[in-house]
Amino acid sequence: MAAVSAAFDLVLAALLALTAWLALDGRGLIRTVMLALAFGLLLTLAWVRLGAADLALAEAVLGTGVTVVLLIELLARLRGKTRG
Amino acid sequence: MSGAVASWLLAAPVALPLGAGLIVPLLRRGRSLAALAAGAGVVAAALLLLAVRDPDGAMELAVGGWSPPLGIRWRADLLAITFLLSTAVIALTVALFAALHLPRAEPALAGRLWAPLLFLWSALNALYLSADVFNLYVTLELLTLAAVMLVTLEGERQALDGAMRYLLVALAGSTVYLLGVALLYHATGTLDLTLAAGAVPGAALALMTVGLMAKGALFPLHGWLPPAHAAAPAPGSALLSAVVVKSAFYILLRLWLEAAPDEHAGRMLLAACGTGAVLWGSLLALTQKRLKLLVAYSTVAQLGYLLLVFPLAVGSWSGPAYAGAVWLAVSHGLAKAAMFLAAGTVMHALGHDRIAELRGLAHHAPVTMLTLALAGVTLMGLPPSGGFVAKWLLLSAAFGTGQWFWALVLLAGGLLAAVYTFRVIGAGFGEAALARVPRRAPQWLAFALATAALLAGVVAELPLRQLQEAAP
Amino acid sequence: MSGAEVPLAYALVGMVVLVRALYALFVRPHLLHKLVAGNLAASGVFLVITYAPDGGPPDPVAQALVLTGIVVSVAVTAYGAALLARLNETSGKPYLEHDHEA
Amino acid sequence: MGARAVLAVLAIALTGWLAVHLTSTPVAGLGQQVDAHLHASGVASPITAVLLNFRALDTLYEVSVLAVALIATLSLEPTRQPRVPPSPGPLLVWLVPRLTPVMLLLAGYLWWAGSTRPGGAFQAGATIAGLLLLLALKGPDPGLQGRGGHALAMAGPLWFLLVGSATALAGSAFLQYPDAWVKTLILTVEGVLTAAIGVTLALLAGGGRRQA
Repeated sequence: MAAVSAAFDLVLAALLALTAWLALDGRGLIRTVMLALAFGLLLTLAWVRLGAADLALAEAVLGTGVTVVLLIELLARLRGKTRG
Repeated sequence: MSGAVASWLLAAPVALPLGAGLIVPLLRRGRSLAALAAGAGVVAAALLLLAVRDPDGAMELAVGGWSPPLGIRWRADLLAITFLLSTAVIALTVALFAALHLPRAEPALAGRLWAPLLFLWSALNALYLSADVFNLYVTLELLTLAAVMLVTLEGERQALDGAMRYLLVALAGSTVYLLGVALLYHATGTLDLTLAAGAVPGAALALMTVGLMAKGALFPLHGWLPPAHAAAPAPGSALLSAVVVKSAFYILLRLWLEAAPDEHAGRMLLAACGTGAVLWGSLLALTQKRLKLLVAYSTVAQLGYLLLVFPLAVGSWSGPAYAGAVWLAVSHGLAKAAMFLAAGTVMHALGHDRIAELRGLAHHAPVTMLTLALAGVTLMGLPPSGGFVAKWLLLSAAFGTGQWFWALVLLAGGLLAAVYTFRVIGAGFGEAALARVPRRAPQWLAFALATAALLAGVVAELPLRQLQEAAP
Repeated sequence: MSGAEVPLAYALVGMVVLVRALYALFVRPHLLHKLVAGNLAASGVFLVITYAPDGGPPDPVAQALVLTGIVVSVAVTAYGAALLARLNETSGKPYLEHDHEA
Repeated sequence: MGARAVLAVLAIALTGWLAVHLTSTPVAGLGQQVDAHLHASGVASPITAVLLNFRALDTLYEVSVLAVALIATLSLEPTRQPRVPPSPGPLLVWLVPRLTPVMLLLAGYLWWAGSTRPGGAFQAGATIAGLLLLLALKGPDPGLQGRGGHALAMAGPLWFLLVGSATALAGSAFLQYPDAWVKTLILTVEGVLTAAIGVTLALLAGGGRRQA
């Protein structure tokens, strides 16, 4: 069981690095925002795995939730649309 | 000294401007009065802190009643009081200038300056008092946001661009600083500077230093400063150039001389950066076509001198180098605030700040020209200015410790400062009409700051002796 | 595998994310990329702060520091986004101007 | 490609160097200190104890950072004509009134839970912000863009600051809650912070732009 658990953590850690890596390769704005969202969700999971429930909660609603809403709003504004 | 008095005196410089900053945006009128009242309170608290200072030990306060390592400690030693008081003098004068100058010169900004100015002031004071590296991170973030907001106030493309550049560099800087904090915490189990003293790992020190250099526009991470400082409205530029960038130097001083007193390897590197700043900043100041950019590049250069303290103060805090660097920071703050306020008057009077077209200023706005000249005397380091006394101390430290090459940097910087100052002064003579005749009262405020910078050399003896005696 | 390797793996990934993000912050021209980079860089540091050498959950002080950091990071990102939008509306492009010394 | 390879090697070296530093001198953190003083903190959750009591100064400044971010954001916005929000879809019209009490309850729970288990003002505030944004989408706009909303946003740090200053005036240290009041004061500070953070985040996340 411990080995499975550790393997899960290693995969999760690798995925964190991978999403961050791809998010920042500068290939497209929507892609970056979506990968930032994925990174945030993975990070939330990482905090759960590390036993930091407060951080998982905060990352989910603030670090990921609010931030991604801000970024999507920004994308819309950069495209010249002001969303209602 | 009762604990209650310590608690008030230390809390007032942080709480008064913070509270005023939160209330001011909600007020429809009386914003400047509220800000000035809070500012007067801070000045009073800073003066009282100096008056009741115990020469044998710093006044301390465990914030929230929790001592470190669990809690955060504030301490008002002479270094902190010196920065608190000089910031208070500069900020209150700048605020008065803004109250008199802006409603006429830039009415659209007049009401919007106060909130960032007050937050900035509160963050600076908290930064001077705090002995906790993570708390310093939070105060730096507040400071940065308020400073960036000051840069944006004019709202045109250059201002927004300069502000964005500033925000991004500061963001990178604080992230690197925070990584240093993380390593420090893992290596020492504390965030308190004094408790960690002597045990700060080299990597943590290096990371925190690099982060602070970015925030403080220390060469070679200075590129964001001139566009940002030149784009802000005059009172904003004055505060940014005179005190905000020096806050990073203040923390560096604490880190290197207090928390890592035995770390020698990096000190030469810091001073080498300082040398680069003095030479490169001065040369670029020489080539600028706009007055505000010239003054901003001069800040890059002047910050460089401060870094020379690190090799010069090796082995003895109580030597002349430390006192000299602190006094240079104070004198430069006064002179630079005066210069930027004067530049604001120039912008108002001429509608531009192109150095080649300053003709007529000496005749129609003599106080402002005199302000620029007097402030220039401090930048050059001529007697009797505070800059002279400070550089003298740094020079004597250079010769006293056998490091004469740093003396060359001091001398070269002074010569270059003389050239760029005379360029400005010379351009102001000759007959020409001004677009607008500037008001007198704000000009006298800038003049008062420049005079104070000059007098800082005359009255330096007592504070300099006490600074050396009270060296941490 | 003992307990300490797992937190270490996360801390190492935090550093990788930080280095990658700081690099992107400097080289990506689009300001939205820069903002996201700044945000991810901070997240990378958070993973380092919470490193617990004993393999247990992060100590409460470290967690509190990260919570504070998350809120600060959101505040800076929010303001950065607003500033970027204004800059884009004023200058017509979401990039920094490159020659300032002129 | 050469430059990128050099950079990659540098980055790997940097990461390795930092990792060595991180692991070479592991020292226990402040967990034991927190446990030892938890009983006097007024709350049972160690993280809330650190945030609202042991290191309350950080948190006061942190909520001030949020407030400044809001003030700075609003100061960037040019004054605009009020816009009519698009008519909400039927899903929103059906969902929002039903979701409102649930989200309010959730926020209330998070606020209350913060003293004993994971949760607290920031998570609760973000929930309130989500609710406010949903309400704005469905319309009519909750109308936070006026001075009332701004006052509510500033009220969080102001109340926190007021409590901290009152303790100083009463003769204790700045932000040192009196023992008898500690739990009540922390709960009220968290309560006001929850509302203020909710409004601030909602205004930052687009609400500020939906303004007159």
